[in-house]
Amino acid sequence: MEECGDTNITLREFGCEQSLLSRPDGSSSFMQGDTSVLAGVYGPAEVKVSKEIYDRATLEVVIQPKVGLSSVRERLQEQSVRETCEAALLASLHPRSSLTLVLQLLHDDGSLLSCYLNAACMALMDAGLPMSCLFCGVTCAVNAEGQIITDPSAAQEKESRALMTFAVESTEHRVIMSSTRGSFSVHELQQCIAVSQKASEKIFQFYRDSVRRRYSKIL
Amino acid sequence: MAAGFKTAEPLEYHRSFLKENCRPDGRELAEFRTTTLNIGSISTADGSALVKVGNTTVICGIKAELTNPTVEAPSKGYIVPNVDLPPLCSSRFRPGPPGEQAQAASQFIADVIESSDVIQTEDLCIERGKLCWVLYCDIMCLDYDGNLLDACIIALLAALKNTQLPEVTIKPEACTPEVNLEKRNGLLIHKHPVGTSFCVFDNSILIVDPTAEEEGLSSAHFTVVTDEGDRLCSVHKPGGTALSGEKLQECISRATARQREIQKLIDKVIQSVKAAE
Amino acid sequence: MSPMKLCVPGDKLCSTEDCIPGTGVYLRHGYIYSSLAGYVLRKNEGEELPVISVVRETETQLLPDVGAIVTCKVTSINPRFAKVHILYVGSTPLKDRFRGTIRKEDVRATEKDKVETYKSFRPGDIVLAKVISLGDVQSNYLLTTAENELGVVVAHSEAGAQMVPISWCEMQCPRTHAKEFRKVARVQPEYLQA
Amino acid sequence: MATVQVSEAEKVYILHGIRDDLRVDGRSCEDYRHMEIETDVVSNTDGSAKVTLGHTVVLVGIKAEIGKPRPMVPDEGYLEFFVDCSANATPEFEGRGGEELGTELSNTLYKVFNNKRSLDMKSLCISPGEHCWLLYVDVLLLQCDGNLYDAISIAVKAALFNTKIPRVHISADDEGGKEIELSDDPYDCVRINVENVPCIVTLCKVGHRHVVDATLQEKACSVASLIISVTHKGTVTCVRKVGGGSLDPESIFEMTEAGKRVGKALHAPLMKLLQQEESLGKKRQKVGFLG
Amino acid sequence: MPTDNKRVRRPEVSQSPSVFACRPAAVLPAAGPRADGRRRDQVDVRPVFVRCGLVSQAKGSAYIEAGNSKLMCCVYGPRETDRKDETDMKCGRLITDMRFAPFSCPERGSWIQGSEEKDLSLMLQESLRPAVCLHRYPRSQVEVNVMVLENSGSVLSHAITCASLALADAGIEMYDLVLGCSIRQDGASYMVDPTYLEENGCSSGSEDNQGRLTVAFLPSLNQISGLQSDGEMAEETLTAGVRTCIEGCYKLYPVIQQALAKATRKAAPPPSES
Amino acid sequence: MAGLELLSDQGYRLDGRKATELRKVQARMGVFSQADGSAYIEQGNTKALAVVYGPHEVRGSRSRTLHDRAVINCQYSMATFSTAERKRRPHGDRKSAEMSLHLKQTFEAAVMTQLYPRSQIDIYVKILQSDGGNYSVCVNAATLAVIDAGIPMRDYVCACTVGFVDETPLADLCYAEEGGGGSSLALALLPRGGQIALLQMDAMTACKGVSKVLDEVVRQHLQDVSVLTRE
Repeated sequence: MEECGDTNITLREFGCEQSLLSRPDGSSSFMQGDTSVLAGVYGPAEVKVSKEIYDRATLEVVIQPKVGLSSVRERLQEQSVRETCEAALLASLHPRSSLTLVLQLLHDDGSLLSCYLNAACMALMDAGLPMSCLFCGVTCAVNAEGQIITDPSAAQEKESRALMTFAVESTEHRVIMSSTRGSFSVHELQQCIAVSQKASEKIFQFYRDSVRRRYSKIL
Repeated sequence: MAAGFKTAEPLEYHRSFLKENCRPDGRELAEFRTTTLNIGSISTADGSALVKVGNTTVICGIKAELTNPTVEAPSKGYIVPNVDLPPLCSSRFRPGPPGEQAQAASQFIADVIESSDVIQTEDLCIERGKLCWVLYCDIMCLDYDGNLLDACIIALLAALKNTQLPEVTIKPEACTPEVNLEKRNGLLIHKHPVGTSFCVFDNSILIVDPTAEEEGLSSAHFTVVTDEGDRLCSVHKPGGTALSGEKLQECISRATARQREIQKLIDKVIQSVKAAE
Repeated sequence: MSPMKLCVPGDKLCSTEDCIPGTGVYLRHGYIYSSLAGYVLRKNEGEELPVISVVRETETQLLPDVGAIVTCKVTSINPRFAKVHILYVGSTPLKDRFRGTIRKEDVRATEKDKVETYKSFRPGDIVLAKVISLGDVQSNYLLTTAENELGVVVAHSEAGAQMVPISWCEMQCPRTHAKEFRKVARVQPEYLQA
Repeated sequence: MATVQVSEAEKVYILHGIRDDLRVDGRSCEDYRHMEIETDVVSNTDGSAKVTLGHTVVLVGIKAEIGKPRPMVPDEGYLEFFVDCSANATPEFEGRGGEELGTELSNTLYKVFNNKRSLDMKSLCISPGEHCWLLYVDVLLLQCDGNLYDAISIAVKAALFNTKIPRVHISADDEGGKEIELSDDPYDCVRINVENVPCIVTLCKVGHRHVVDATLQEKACSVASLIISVTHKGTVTCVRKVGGGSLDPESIFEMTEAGKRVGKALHAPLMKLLQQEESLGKKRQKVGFLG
Repeated sequence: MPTDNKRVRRPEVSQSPSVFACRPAAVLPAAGPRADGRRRDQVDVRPVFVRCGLVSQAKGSAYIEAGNSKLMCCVYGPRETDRKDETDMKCGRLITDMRFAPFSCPERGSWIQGSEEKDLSLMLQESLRPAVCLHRYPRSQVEVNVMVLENSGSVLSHAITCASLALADAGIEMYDLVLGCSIRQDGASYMVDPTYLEENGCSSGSEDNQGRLTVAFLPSLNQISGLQSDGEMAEETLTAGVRTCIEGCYKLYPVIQQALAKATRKAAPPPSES
Repeated sequence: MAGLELLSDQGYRLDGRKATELRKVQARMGVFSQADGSAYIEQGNTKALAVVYGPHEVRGSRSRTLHDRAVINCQYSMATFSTAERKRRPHGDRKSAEMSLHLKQTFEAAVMTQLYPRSQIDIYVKILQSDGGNYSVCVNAATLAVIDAGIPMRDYVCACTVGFVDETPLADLCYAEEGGGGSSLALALLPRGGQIALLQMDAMTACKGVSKVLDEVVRQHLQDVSVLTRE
């Protein structure tokens, strides 16, 4: 995890597997280093009358922590993941229907929110839902000396001064979602965005490889 | 039939205004609604503040209670914020447990307090490992007309500056503390975080301080929290259409100007309250 | 007349001998009491006693009642009926949505049985309709569009542009010139200038 | 409350009957239905009573436990009320249906006993500030045919009369803490003085007259009803207007006066019956639901 | 308190500082003037500040301040009822919800509605129901939400007044306004519109005739729509108390009328002489 | 409770009964007038009250309606004062939900539901006093209530609990014996046809031939129960 000075940004070892669950319409498991999340997508299915929107699909995201009940923190993460997916999905192609995305946390070792986002994107792709663009999650930590570490582990996150997670879309690498913790300067923010945009190219390349690997087995 | 246009095709109605760089209530794109502040109105609370940003009204009451600190952080007190959206403030909220928006707001306020370290939790500790304060910051929206997060942060900050904690002395032999309700001293406020919320219309037009209607029609909304040292405490954009770097920079500069404005307003109101005493 | 008298609910206005009760008032023990906070209005309508009513400037019509013309947005359609949200009663916008249903047989007056709802309405259309009943325990308001002045007023084509009505049963998209079937309302003269 | 649908014609019929002081079941306006009271019906409790008022059946069980007194009144014990509207009464009460009515009834009971005179709370105190007797009064509503408040208040009074609290000895154990021993002899117990415990009278305003102990039909055609809880000396501990209608002040004063009169006249026969049942002691043949 | 995972985590147990404060329990002075200068045995209501139409989102709203008691009420509706049953067909339904803000009482309350608040909501509903013409709104419901911002005594009576003002401001048809008044009976003397201390303080004087009484009153129809009392009183004292409350309501009536008139005038100029 | 001698060497139990002796059973039908069917039963110190409403229209969600038979809806709840330790809530905890499910299954087997399509039968059971064998007392009370309501049943449903103390089976356990740590078996039987409606075993550790136990002891005692309740 060198600092951002030179061009190459190191990310932890990624692993992804698609349609591993039979019941959901689309599913994926995503590993970033030791952090791993399982995602399942159900839909487009029938929607409750109270939640029905006449010209769009209703997206609902449920985050299950590893142990115990989901608390207020998971609620904020659910809101971020839901609105990011809504930005990428073409919901108006399935009006008056419901999409449910369930994210089950298997192990948390830092960069949790970006792992949720990557798993969500892969699951939506696996479910064959129409999307205007792909998106990926990148987490940057600013440590005490001001260096920017991409995809930090839990230990690095704890001693970092600030932590930022961005969702970057695949067409023009612009920021869809940003969620931050700790205080930082404007310059550090712009630097982190630049680093994340560069890191997202690597992640999108990883997306293409894993999808190509999956379809190579079938063709 | 014009009134019909507003309810039948709200998005078209708003677009027609945005084309001329103004908004249905006559404001500029980058103009805030009038913000009024009233401090110390609730005598049963240790600190209270009422904020009105246009129609959006939020009241924050702080009650301090005594408890023993956790084992891992023996020298730290607690600060427990909570945002409540009662059915009173808008017809969209149903009675019952807090909905997703209320919970997300509570977590956002908790994150802002932690990241901006507006007060040090060490100041809340009375006796290391034995006794400390817990500040229950109960933020309640009385009239929901959009831009809830900004109003909550201003209300919380003003209420914290208005809080007076009673003096507590611990006699070595008697394990129970001795509370002197008359003699009270204030809280030490280190930083003054102020939030500025923006809304994006059709992925391009950026408006500040959105009303409930504009929030409903916008394709993305996000909040920037800055403190007096121009450091960013939070850049919270839950999603929606993407945003380019320059637009983000534009928003941050608007946010720092807003921070100055609000800090002046708070100090002015505190002076007038002190003068009145 | 003296400047308009203001009254609060419960004020005794006059006895039943000298006025006929209008809206916003109620009768009790031979006296007329006001039931609204507003201005007292005495109108002489021909008969010997003036009609007294209490008027509030804001919407007088709070609820869609039988026979009222309502403006609604179609939310979902299926072969048997179309579900709508009522936005307006007469000209007063409703703050809270009321749900309504237009049954297949209430869509138009002629050839009631050969009606296909997807050829009459599409979700998102703005429709003028009339309330025929408050509905029973399960269903909500029952509406009809079986008159020429009732039916679709605003509709968006597949391409998303606002369509222009060309006949009582067809509308055309200005951009793609595609024709779509709708039960079109013959627009009233006084609305034309809007 | 379980409401029953009554047609207009029936309402007019009941109204005219009451105007001539003759109700559907032949009672006059201030008569109670047939009432049966039996104490000590449930053995797991420290005191219990079953009251059958017409078709309304209520069972009250009281369990005494040692708890910490409330900080504001360190030298007094206290009562905890819980009303369980079981599904046995009507299918409406299944699941959480009966909770709303249950809360309303228990709140009224709290108000009725919220004064210094009804029960001598100080006698329930073991050692001020640390230990006191806490009486859990659990009301079980088994069948509901109107006039719940009266049946419940009479059942609570009978159950309190029947309550036997074991005598308590306090001895200081070695490190200065207080050691509490209960006497194991079942007959060595303290009884509660229920002399001042009030009884509730529900007066139901039908037309221009008020009626006591109204059945569900009479309640359906009543404008509003007044609950008044009266002690044997005639003092009033709780008054409450229930129901959707409004009453003019004169009829409220008339109803409170009638309520006081009926309530006062209720206590004497009740106490006599309880003492009589108590005096039978062992020979009493327990009936319960088998009778 | 079960861990409430819908709100930010809080320490398990915490005590209010007043528990450890060394001051005697509030004892009511037996005779002489009351703390805030008002006299006993006199219909001495606290000065009331009332405003209508404060909340933009609500159909009708009202805010009332009596001494330090601050309450706010909003009315929504008539709206569609979600729970449908046959009684809704003929007349509408009135739903009330009364809550205390956690910071409103000297002891911090919890967000979850306690049984005492449920009781007050029921009492409020029974007091307002006779005054509202519900038959005008078939198949729909009118929601009245009251929030107590600061509790400094006789909260229920001011909630009733504030709620009926909000209903009138919302344009809901009513037979009459509803005014609330409460008294605290202390031995032979009584205190009208008691403050928090006077309401909850235990009396030092004689033991009997201790109690509290709240009356909801329809001034122009001269009807009592709500009545609630607890504590122990003789029947004569109770009836005298009810008469005093009615007098208190009449004293309050002009202020309420004037506030409502001002709000209506501000809302719109009188209609032209059509 | 190791100290307590559950079975004395002369073969007598705590309350003086022999190993295969039932507790004193007293029952009465038609206790309440408002319900369609009601019954009260006392087995020793365990007292239960059962009420039946129906068959009537399905309340609540229409989706539960079965086109070919009636829906059995049961609710088991215990009075808060029924056990020595006061229960905070009468029903809604896991134990009472499980009991309600067992009652529902038992009576779906016994009641001829196909005679009442698209309708609902409510069976509510309330334990007034609990001294062991709650499940079997509930079943017996509910059977009497269903009979009182005039709803046709294939056969009486009688239930009994059996416990084991070092190999000797004890019929109709009381609270002390139930807590005694031995294994216990609850059986709901349709005696005439000999079919088993519900069998529930817990902590069945060292138990040789379950069928031996069933044939020899339980069947014989259930005949007594059905004889008693016929009058």
